[in-house]
Amino acid sequence: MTTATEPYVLNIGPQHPSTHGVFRLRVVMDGERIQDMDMVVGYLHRSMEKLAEERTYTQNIPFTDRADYLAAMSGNLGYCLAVEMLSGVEVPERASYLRVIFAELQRIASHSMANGTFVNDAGAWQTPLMYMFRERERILDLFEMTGGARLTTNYMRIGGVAFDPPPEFFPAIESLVSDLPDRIDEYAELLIDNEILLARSRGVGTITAEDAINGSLSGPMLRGSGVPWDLRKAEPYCVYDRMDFDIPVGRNGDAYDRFLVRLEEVRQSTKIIQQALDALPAGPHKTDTPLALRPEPGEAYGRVEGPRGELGFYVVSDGGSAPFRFHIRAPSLINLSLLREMAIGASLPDAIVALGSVDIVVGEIDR
Amino acid sequence: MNSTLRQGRRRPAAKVPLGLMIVGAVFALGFLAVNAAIGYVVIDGRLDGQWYDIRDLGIAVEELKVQLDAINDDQPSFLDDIVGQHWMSYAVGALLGAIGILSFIGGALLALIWIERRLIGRMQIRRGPNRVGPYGLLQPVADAVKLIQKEVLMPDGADRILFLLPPAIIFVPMMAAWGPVPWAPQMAYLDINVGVLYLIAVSSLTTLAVFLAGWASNNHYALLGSMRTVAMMISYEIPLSIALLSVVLITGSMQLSEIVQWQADHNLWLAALLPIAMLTYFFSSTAELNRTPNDIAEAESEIVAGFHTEYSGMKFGLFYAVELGNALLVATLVATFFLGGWSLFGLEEWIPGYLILFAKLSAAYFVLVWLRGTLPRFRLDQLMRFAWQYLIPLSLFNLIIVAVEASLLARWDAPGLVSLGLFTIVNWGAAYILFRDWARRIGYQPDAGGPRRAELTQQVGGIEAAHRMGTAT
Amino acid sequence: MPAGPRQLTGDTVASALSAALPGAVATATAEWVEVEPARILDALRWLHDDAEMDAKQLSNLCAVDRHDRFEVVYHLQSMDRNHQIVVKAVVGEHDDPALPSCYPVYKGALLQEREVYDLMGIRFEGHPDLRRMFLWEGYPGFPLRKDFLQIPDHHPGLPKFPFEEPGVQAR
Amino acid sequence: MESLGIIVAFYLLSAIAVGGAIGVFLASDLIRALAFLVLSFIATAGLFLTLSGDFIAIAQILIYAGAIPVLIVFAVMLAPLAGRNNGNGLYLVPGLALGAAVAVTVAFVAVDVEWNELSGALLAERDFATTAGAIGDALVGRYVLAFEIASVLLLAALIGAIVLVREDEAT
Amino acid sequence: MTVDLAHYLTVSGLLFGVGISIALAKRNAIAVLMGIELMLNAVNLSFLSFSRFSGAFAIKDNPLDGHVFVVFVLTVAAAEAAVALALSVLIYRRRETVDLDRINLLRW
Repeated sequence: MTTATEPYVLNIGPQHPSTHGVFRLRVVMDGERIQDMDMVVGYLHRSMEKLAEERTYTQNIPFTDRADYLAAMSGNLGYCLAVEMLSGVEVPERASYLRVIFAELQRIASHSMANGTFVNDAGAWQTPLMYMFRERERILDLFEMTGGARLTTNYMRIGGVAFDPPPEFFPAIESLVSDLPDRIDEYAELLIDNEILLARSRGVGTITAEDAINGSLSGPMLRGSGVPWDLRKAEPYCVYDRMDFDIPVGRNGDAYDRFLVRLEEVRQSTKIIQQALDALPAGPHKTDTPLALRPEPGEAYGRVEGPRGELGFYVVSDGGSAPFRFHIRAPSLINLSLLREMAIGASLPDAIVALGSVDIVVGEIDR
Repeated sequence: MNSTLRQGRRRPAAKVPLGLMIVGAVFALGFLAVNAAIGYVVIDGRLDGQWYDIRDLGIAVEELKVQLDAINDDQPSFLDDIVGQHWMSYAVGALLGAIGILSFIGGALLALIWIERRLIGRMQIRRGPNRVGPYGLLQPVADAVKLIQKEVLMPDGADRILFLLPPAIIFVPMMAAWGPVPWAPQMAYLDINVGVLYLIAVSSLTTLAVFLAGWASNNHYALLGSMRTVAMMISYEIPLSIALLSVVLITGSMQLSEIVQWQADHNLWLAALLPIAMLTYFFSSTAELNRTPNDIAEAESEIVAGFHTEYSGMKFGLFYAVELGNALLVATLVATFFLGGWSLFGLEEWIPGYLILFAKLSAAYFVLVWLRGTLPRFRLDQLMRFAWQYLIPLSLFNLIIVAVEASLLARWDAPGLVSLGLFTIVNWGAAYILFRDWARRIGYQPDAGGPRRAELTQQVGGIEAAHRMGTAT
Repeated sequence: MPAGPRQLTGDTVASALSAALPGAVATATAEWVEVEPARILDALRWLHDDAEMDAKQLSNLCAVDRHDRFEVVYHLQSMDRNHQIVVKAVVGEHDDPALPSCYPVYKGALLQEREVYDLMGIRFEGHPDLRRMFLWEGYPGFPLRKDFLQIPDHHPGLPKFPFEEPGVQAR
Repeated sequence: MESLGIIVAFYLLSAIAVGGAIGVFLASDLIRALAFLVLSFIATAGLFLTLSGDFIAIAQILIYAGAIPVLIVFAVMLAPLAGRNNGNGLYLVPGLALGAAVAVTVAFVAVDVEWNELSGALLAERDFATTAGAIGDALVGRYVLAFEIASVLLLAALIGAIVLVREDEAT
Repeated sequence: MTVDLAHYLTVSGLLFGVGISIALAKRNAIAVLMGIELMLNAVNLSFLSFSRFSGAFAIKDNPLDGHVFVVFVLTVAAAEAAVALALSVLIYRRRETVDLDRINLLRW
């Protein structure tokens, strides 16, 4: 015997503090409990995949900035790798190292943002977010120093990177890298043992390892569920095979574990950057490729381990100067495959925390 | 014009019809009249002259009243017959007290917005408001001007009368609760003998205003927020009242000035004597206030703004002001009940009592801001469980201990240093044992849930690797 | 030539697949294996369950419009074996293409198939929740198709969000 | 009771109290009726103040204006499908008639009887600086049995209410 | 011009009358409860006024008896409200209505 209640529909978003953009959840609620959920996306849809069919390969690089605007470098890198695979362009060694450095910097920036907003979603009134922004700010300064842009960097090129870093870049990144471990310890101290954060995120949005694999999850979502899968180790691109780093893995597959994994990945990224800086060879930063590249007909699927997971670019060429088909495998979108199962039966605050732990970027969901 | 089109268009700003204005005016006048009537009875003092006296608002006011009485005696007026002998001094005293409280709250609200935002800014390694005026001091004024200028929207389908009422009526308890606060010896606006009960009663009125605001908005977020508020407020009123009850037991009075006087006489702050009551009161107050970590009623990341989601402009401003005013009130009450109020171990002879109280309330307020700048938010069910399973039993235990102590204190004439010192030690011991053991008893395990570090590995693989590492769930 | 570093050659997969499911493989190249569209679900299930193939994750699903037919491309990967398998299914029908959904095998196909349906118009039969995703219900045509811009009455003036009625200007 | 202030306060508060009660009758919606009810209760608390009942007035605000409306709110919200209509039932006319009869009778008796009024003389003579202490003394002195019974009643009501609305796990 | 016992009793009677009307006429169980609360309130008012004007009566030793009774009435009112609302919620669960005209069987 339960109380007959009236389920009602709640629209979370498209304008809502915790949807991180124009993302909408249509939730059927019974009191505070979620009975059913439907996600409505597309408010930011720019049809990049169609637009890319009209532009040359080089002209498409900026699209990859604007898909996942919090991890533009990773997007650049994935796309460039795919096109290089398609056209057989060789990349100079220095460029590979620079790519690793910038991709890892981008990962730190993105994970800082993700962890900050996650704790914010759990109710901390912006303080962790602001602290995490401190590091992100310095990283974006480095981007600006090198490529001239902070958010949409457009830095990687087919066959290398656009610019060699200026001389003042290296002292700045050295000081950042030496500061970072202390900062991470500070966050760990501040947040890991916080009882309220534990109470809010332990056991929330749990995904088993089987489900995570079957649901096509990737990145920290997958590793949080206990699967030690990281493309940087499994399918090393650039010079990751020369780097020494660990894969952080969670044990319970809940929101808290994803948070832990992201926190630990920042530490590992710092290690990678340090190694890459130490081993950075001299030489050209770019090979000369024709501006209107015309790869042989064929197809390539280049993928990198982006901050949010497997960031894949499926590029099909018909021999023309524009891709015949350009598809972005968007981890933000695919990580949402199991959101409905996580949310049903949970209460509203739990669902918000679960959503926050997925770490979506709406620009990438909609593309 | 077809109906589909009309759906898509937003209705223009609510134009308040004449009938509504009349009803509103009647309500407002009604409330004013109730207040005035109560106030009259209060200042009348006719109920035996000393019930609800305006106690002295400091010596200056006292002096003024004596002189006014002299004038009154010299020149009898027709008013003497109908409103009592010393009406002039009562009226002036009441006026001064009311103006004093109003201007304190008004000034404090403006200052607090700035202080809170600057403080939180510092805690979040940023600067806070620094553009309007020197050091951004005029930011609250600018905010207020902006809020006043904003269009007031009313949602479609809102209950218009009940939508407009709550911002006004929620102000009444906030202001009224300031009455019994003693600012110095002999300086309280409404030093009634049932002060503690009065505070609880008045603050319980807020609940209904909040509920009406959420219900009348015709918005799910608002309704969720208001139901959460109501559930939480009535839950936390219980430990709050029990905590105050132990204060009343030990001091033997419900009058706030007496409670402070007791602490001054014994040179002992109740925070030292009653740690459980203090912590219970403080935590419950944050729940009543909707402040972190208990701000689930207006949890921004979940239900946008809770019960005042749909309020814009100055109506929102009123809610905001009430929230801040209540936070200040709680800080004041903590200072009064547990931190010795205007007393400071004899220093009150030299420093005006209200300055001491202000310093203490600022300290308590700082703790509130600190909490807000630091902690995440609990979930509704966690908070309710915390109230019912943890705080209420604890405060009941505490009440029993305090009752025994109070009756001992009444019978045993050991010197205060011995008896109260003993009780302090006993209470701290009890607090330590209770806080720890009760938490364990209701199933709290600090290390539950596995390690708090991510596992580091060099392996790569899928489900098999996960099983091999033992991390698969 | 442009195959991923860990990609199994299509021929290897094709021989294993046709041994297990005779007649399922249509063609195979060095890069991918093409499966008969009607048997795609069986093939994927076999690849998922088989210990050697072990394709436990559907890492990417997308479709390519080849003007007269659609290619649906499945990038599968095995994490334990650390290899990648590319499977294709060709849908010959261009006006109303349909294919069995692989949701029963891979839950991760939920949103990816919806996206393909939304932008390419391939109906995945058996998908539990096949609706438009980025575009609204009733949006004419499927924009990623190569002939999208040639459909009459599309360009310009893609009409209207659902609550707008034709001919009425929203204020 | 001849001071002008008391007289004005009495008439004003009585008007609000009775008006609020009538509002409860006339309101079309339960929540509005509740708002009127609270208004009436607060005015009654004011009336208590004019009757020197300081403790009672504040207890009235605490219980009638603070606690019981919240209970009612919960009851209304827990019965969402029952509607919040404050409509009249079958007994409208008899109810009104009986109410009017009672009111008229009481008023008539009250006005007609010579009460031999000694306004407050006893209270003044006893010089209660405060009623709270005296009420407390009476409760644990002369009325201690009733007090205990009341506490048992409250406990019984508490348990009864919990038992009534408890949701059985099994069914 | 004075205000005396008769005035208070009249107000009390009016409140009681309105309370009775509500309790009898309303269909919704919760509204009926509101009527009952109003009646109790009216009774409290008369208790207090008798207490205040208690010089009119013989029992002179305990002028605060009225106040004590009001305390008991408040107690009973709280208990009664809790139980009655619990009952209405229970009835609602069984019958999905709190309409008293439709709760006419002595069973549910």
